[in-house]
Amino acid sequence: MDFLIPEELKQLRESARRFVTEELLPLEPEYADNHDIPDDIRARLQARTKELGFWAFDLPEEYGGGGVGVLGMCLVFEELAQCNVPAFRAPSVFTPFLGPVLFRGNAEQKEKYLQPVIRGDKRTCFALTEASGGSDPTRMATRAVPDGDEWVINGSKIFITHADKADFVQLFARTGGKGREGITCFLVDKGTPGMRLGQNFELMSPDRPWELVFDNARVPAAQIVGEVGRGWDLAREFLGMGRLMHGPKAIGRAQRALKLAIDWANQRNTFGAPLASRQAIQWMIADSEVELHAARLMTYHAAWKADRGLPYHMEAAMVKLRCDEMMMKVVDRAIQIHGGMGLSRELPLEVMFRDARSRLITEGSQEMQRMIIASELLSGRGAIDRIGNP
Amino acid sequence: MDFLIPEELKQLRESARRFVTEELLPLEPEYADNHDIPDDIRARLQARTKELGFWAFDLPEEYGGGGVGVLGMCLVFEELAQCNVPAFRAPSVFTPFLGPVLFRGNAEQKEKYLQPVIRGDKRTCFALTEASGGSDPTRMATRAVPDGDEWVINGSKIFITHADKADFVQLFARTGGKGREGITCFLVDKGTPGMRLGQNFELMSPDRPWELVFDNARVPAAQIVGEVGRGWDLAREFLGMGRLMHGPKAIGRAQRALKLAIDWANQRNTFGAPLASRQAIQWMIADSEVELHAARLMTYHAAWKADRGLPYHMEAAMVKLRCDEMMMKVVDRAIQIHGGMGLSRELPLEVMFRDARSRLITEGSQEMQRMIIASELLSGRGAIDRIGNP
Amino acid sequence: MSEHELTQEQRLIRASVRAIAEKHFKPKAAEVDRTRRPPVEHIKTLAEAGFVGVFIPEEYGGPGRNLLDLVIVVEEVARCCANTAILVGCTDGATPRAILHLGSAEQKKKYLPRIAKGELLCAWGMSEANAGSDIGNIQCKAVKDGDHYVINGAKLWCSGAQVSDMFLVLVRLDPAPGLRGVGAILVERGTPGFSVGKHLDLIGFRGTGMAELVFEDCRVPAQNLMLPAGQMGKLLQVFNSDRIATNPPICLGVAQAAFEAAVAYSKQRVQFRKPIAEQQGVQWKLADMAIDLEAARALLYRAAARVDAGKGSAVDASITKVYVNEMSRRVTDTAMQLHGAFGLSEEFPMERMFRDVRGMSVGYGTTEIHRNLIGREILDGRYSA
Amino acid sequence: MSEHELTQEQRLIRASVRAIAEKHFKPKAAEVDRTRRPPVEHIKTLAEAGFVGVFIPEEYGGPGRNLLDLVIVVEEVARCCANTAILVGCTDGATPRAILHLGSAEQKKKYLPRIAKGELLCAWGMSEANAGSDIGNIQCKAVKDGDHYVINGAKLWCSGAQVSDMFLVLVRLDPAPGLRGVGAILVERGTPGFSVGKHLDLIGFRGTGMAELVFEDCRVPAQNLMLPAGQMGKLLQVFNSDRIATNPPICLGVAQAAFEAAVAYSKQRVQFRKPIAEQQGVQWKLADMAIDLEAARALLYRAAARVDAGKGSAVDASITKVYVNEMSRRVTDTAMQLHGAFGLSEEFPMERMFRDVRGMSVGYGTTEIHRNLIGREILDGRYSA
Repeated sequence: MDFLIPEELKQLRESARRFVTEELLPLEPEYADNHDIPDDIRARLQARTKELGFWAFDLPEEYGGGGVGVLGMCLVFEELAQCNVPAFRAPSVFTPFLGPVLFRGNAEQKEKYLQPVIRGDKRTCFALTEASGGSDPTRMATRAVPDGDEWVINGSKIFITHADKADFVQLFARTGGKGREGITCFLVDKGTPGMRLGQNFELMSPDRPWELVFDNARVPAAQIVGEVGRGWDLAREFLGMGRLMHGPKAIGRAQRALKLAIDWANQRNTFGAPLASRQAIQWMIADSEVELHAARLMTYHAAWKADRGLPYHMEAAMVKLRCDEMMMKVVDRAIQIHGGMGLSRELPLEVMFRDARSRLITEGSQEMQRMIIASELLSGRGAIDRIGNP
Repeated sequence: MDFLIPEELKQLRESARRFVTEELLPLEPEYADNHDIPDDIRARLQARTKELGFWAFDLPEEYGGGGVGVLGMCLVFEELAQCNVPAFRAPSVFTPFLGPVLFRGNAEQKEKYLQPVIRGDKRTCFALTEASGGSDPTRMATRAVPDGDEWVINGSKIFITHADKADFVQLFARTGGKGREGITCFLVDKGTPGMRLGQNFELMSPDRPWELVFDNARVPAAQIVGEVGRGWDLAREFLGMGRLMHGPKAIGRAQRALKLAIDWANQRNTFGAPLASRQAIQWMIADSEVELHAARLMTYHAAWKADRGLPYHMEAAMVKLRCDEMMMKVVDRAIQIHGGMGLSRELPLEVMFRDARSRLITEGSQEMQRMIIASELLSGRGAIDRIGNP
Repeated sequence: MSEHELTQEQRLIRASVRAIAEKHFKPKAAEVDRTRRPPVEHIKTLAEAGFVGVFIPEEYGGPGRNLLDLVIVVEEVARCCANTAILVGCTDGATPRAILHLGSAEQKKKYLPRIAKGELLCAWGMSEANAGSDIGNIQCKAVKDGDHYVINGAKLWCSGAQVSDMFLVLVRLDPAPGLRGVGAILVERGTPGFSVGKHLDLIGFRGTGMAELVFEDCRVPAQNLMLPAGQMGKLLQVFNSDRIATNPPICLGVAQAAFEAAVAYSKQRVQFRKPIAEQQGVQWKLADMAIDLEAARALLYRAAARVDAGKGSAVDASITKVYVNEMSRRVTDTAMQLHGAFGLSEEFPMERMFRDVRGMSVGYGTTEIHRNLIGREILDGRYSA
Repeated sequence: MSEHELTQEQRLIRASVRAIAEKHFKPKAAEVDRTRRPPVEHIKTLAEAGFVGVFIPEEYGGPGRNLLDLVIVVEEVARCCANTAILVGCTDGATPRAILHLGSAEQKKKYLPRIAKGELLCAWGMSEANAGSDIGNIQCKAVKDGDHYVINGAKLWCSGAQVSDMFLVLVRLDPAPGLRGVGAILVERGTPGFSVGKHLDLIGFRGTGMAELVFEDCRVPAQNLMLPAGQMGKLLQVFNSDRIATNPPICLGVAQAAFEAAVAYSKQRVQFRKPIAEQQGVQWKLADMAIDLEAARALLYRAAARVDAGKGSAVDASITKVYVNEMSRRVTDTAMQLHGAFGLSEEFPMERMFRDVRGMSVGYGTTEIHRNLIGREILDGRYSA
């Protein structure tokens, strides 16, 4: 057992930290409450990360990426998440963060879709959730029916982040029976007749996701990723990695909030003494640190499993559940320690708070994670004594 | 970073598990609620562990121990703690668990005190706490005054586990000014005139600690461990390791409680359906698993630091704080899932519950741990970003 | 003490019971717990002062007080000795209430006056190994045989069993499955075939003579039948008001005592050169206890007053039970924590208080079962906050 | 709804205000939040129906209602629009109350009738950058100059500032340090040297016209002085009863609305082939919300009734504020969670409710400051649960 972070990853983290301080924090006052940064600023930042050799640092080397693996990605995302810019869900300035689906395509699909995304020339979005279904695949109602060499798609998807900017959509639709085995993944190009943007959702967090409507949209059979009826496996893989990445994002935000709280407690005087001298304030800070520490360990452990190619389904659920709750509590305590100032939109805490609250629901609610964990345990699949016993 | 447990430690854990199942669990119905096991049974068990090569497995090899280090100790203690026998605080059947103080003595002291304890021929106890002081060294009132080649000790110590069975006492007394620097550690033999057992405390847990009274007890200067006035460093070292060991003990107990809860939930039918099918029961189980998982990671991380000789003062405080709270919650939920049966003294849960509650106070209350953590953070000594950055 | 809302008479009740409890019960509370001896003499003491069978109407020799009065009595007794307070259930709990509301004229005349004098203690036999709150699963059977019923089976967790003279036993009278086949019958101590089993040692309330009841071909006269099969709803109604009468005020009284002890201790205990009461974290803990106690008392007194006004409901009882139970767990826990290692010691009452209230969240229907009930009422539109 | 304990008239008040709020306020609540426009016309609507200046005695043109009546009004308004409910503070909150209790005969005659008609809105200028609850640290200064006072300084977090006509400003009148040098003075909008600064955009209550107040050599007639230095205790007393009048009922009303929405939604939302309301975990969440709401309402109504009976106290106000604040955070949080992603959407009111109550735990004294106060009262023996 060894908890040392390899030297090269520490250097990567250090560089990311510097980039955040120099390039991103100055943008915060203007863009913290935006769901995205303007295109010209993103272009400038991307040029800079490419110049520094950051771009696509997490992707496999065979695709031109830095190949640092999941743990390396966690370390960089922790740094990025300390800043409220860009928003959690915005296409990152460090990497396209495109998820595993496109890597499962055939050579032609990789050429046409994966590579341009990696280069930063194209953008994509992930369309799974539906109004009636949430995370429940058995209720997916968007349907694709074969018609000659094409498939005809009807239905709608909601809460699709950046659907407006995507050059193509990773779409999941029902092509067969009721269960998980009836779902297929399609790549649908922007401009495909019959596909259009629907409602734009205003959320508590700065996210502004879209509805995507399919009205007899026709897609060639060649646009199917993997096999017909095996789409749910792809979706599940995407969701698992997404859950794991809730860890570093929550950790980064919480770490900054705790730092702000500590600084404020040391500097703010009330009734003739610094807040830091009050026992109950000290306890709030201690509890935050302990929760942050545990969350970080859970995240690194799950990342390590992913890097070794071990199953991390249950660990990802645990990471999402606990890290997001940790972030909520740490940010909330930081606000409380700041008093009225904590509520003000002049400080970064207020938007962090709305973000934190949102993340208890998005990408699989806390309740969904509990269901996953409990089902592993009650069925005996997930052993209790798991660490070091992969 | 690597979360794999080395093969030899896994084998050690496996053997410990077998020993617990075969030798200790059968004793539970009779001795679970006792503060100790009878001398003859301990002698038999010690003989067995010596035969199996377990005895003193954690101690350095130069002292005839197994030298498995702190992580190895954690793994074995997790197994041991799954059984309510012997009690948490009872001299163990696997190792004397004597703490670091005696290793800091001179050659003569090691010969006379350390070696017999390691062989299992002598027993010792640790006398620090006082009625007015608790964990606060500045309030220590037991005083030792030099008189020629001897020191004359007056005062009293409370909550001293197994003071009745100890062949000698590791005693801390004030020999100088008010602060931490005025404290010295003495080894006081049983039968020293002026030292006597006082009150025997009945606690909620099966512990039955003693008061130790010193009334002009005279101790030769040669009985001082280390230097005069440097005793607090020794005490602190002892306390730190003791706090860290709260981790595996809590984990072992909680793991068994969770296992019992899962089995019961699967088997118990109410209103025509197994408890396991109820969503709220599932959530209780999921939360328990997540907390257990995080507690284990925190413990292994702290053990790893200790094994590398890195400071683990703050980590030990975090381990004690969080693992004990985890145990309390997990055992409590297990009881709740069992309903009336959970309260019954026929099941092991009831004594685990009383143990769990006690441990939120003993060996430094939760509040004390929060104080330690907060003071590290507010002073800037404890950086927030700590993992992998020793 | 929320005295403003109480009548002059209720304040007098509180003061009288408190004086009795302080003098007679408190000094023996630790011993009762340790020796497992039900302090049945405390019931006599209360009876002499007129504080047992409090709900029994004057025509049957009781004072005919309302539920809020009783809540105050139980709270004050529990403040000094939770075990005694649980035994008060033998004169003012579910069984005596069932006799008043569901008993025959003869049963009422025969039993109630003796209960009011503290001469007849009654226990409630409901739970079985496989039937806790799931009463429909009761297996203990009573079969009609001429002018008798023959009972076979066993009951668990029967509070006051070792000192009670009479038992209201829930039995399966009819092969009809579920609740429809269950009724209730009175069994007197000493009836051949009926025995009170071994003491059941639980985490708390160890001085309540809790035991198993065993029935082996036990023959009981047919007129002892109190409730035929198919009418359990009536009994549950009695039980619902009882849920307010005993379990929550016990928790409230114990929590009150724990709070008072914590305040006193933290003013006196010195750490780092000042009383711990000077530390903000300790003050917040005390404040949280006070807030919790106030909310619990407001709920409980309101719920009792509603029953007295004929406006009681099952959901109100459930809400009150859950909140007061969990409040008492939090408050005794914090009080113990503030006492440090002394809180764990049997010399201080903290650890006993903590153990006693732990069981109250399981007994009288687990808090989980009550959450189920509240949830159902909300969803069926029968209740809206 | 705890209707049993209310009078016929109070039930009527509730029904009337609810009808008005449902019809006029609820449809605009989302827009008010989004546009940051204080819905001052809602105060007119309430005034027409006789529901502003509720506490003002008949001799000054008000209905002279008691505090519990007002609590019900505020709760019902907040159930539909929290921003409107906060604006009710401009006619029924701390400043109008201070005028009634501490104003000169002339001030009462001049202002109260206009307040009762909803024609004069009043705001409260207390907080500064370095003085939140620590009033003794107030820096904003008023210096006597002939028959005027000259005010210099600034005030933060002033609710209703953008729509109010008059401001009660806490100022340092005397160089004496701490609380002893602080007093209060009335400043009318339009007074030269006084300006209402930029809108302060907070996490919640964005439609209350919250702003900074800036005083630059602002000259105010000496008769506007309401409270000379050294008498802050009197003002704090007014403020304590106000703590019950506005902040807690706003939280209660919002939580009630969130609960109702959650019940409706969980009966309708289908997941895994059945309404989520059929899942035990969801039912327990609903049950917990109900328990929490009941305890909060019991505490708040009791506290208001105590004030009405002349038995109010600062500690009672603090206990009520802390409990109701934190209840509303828990309840709106759970309600939002039950709505899934829709809970986050601005199309549903859940996220606004969650944001609005978050600030209520900080405003009107943080829950932490109130815990300090409760702790002190306990330790000084002035209060015992």
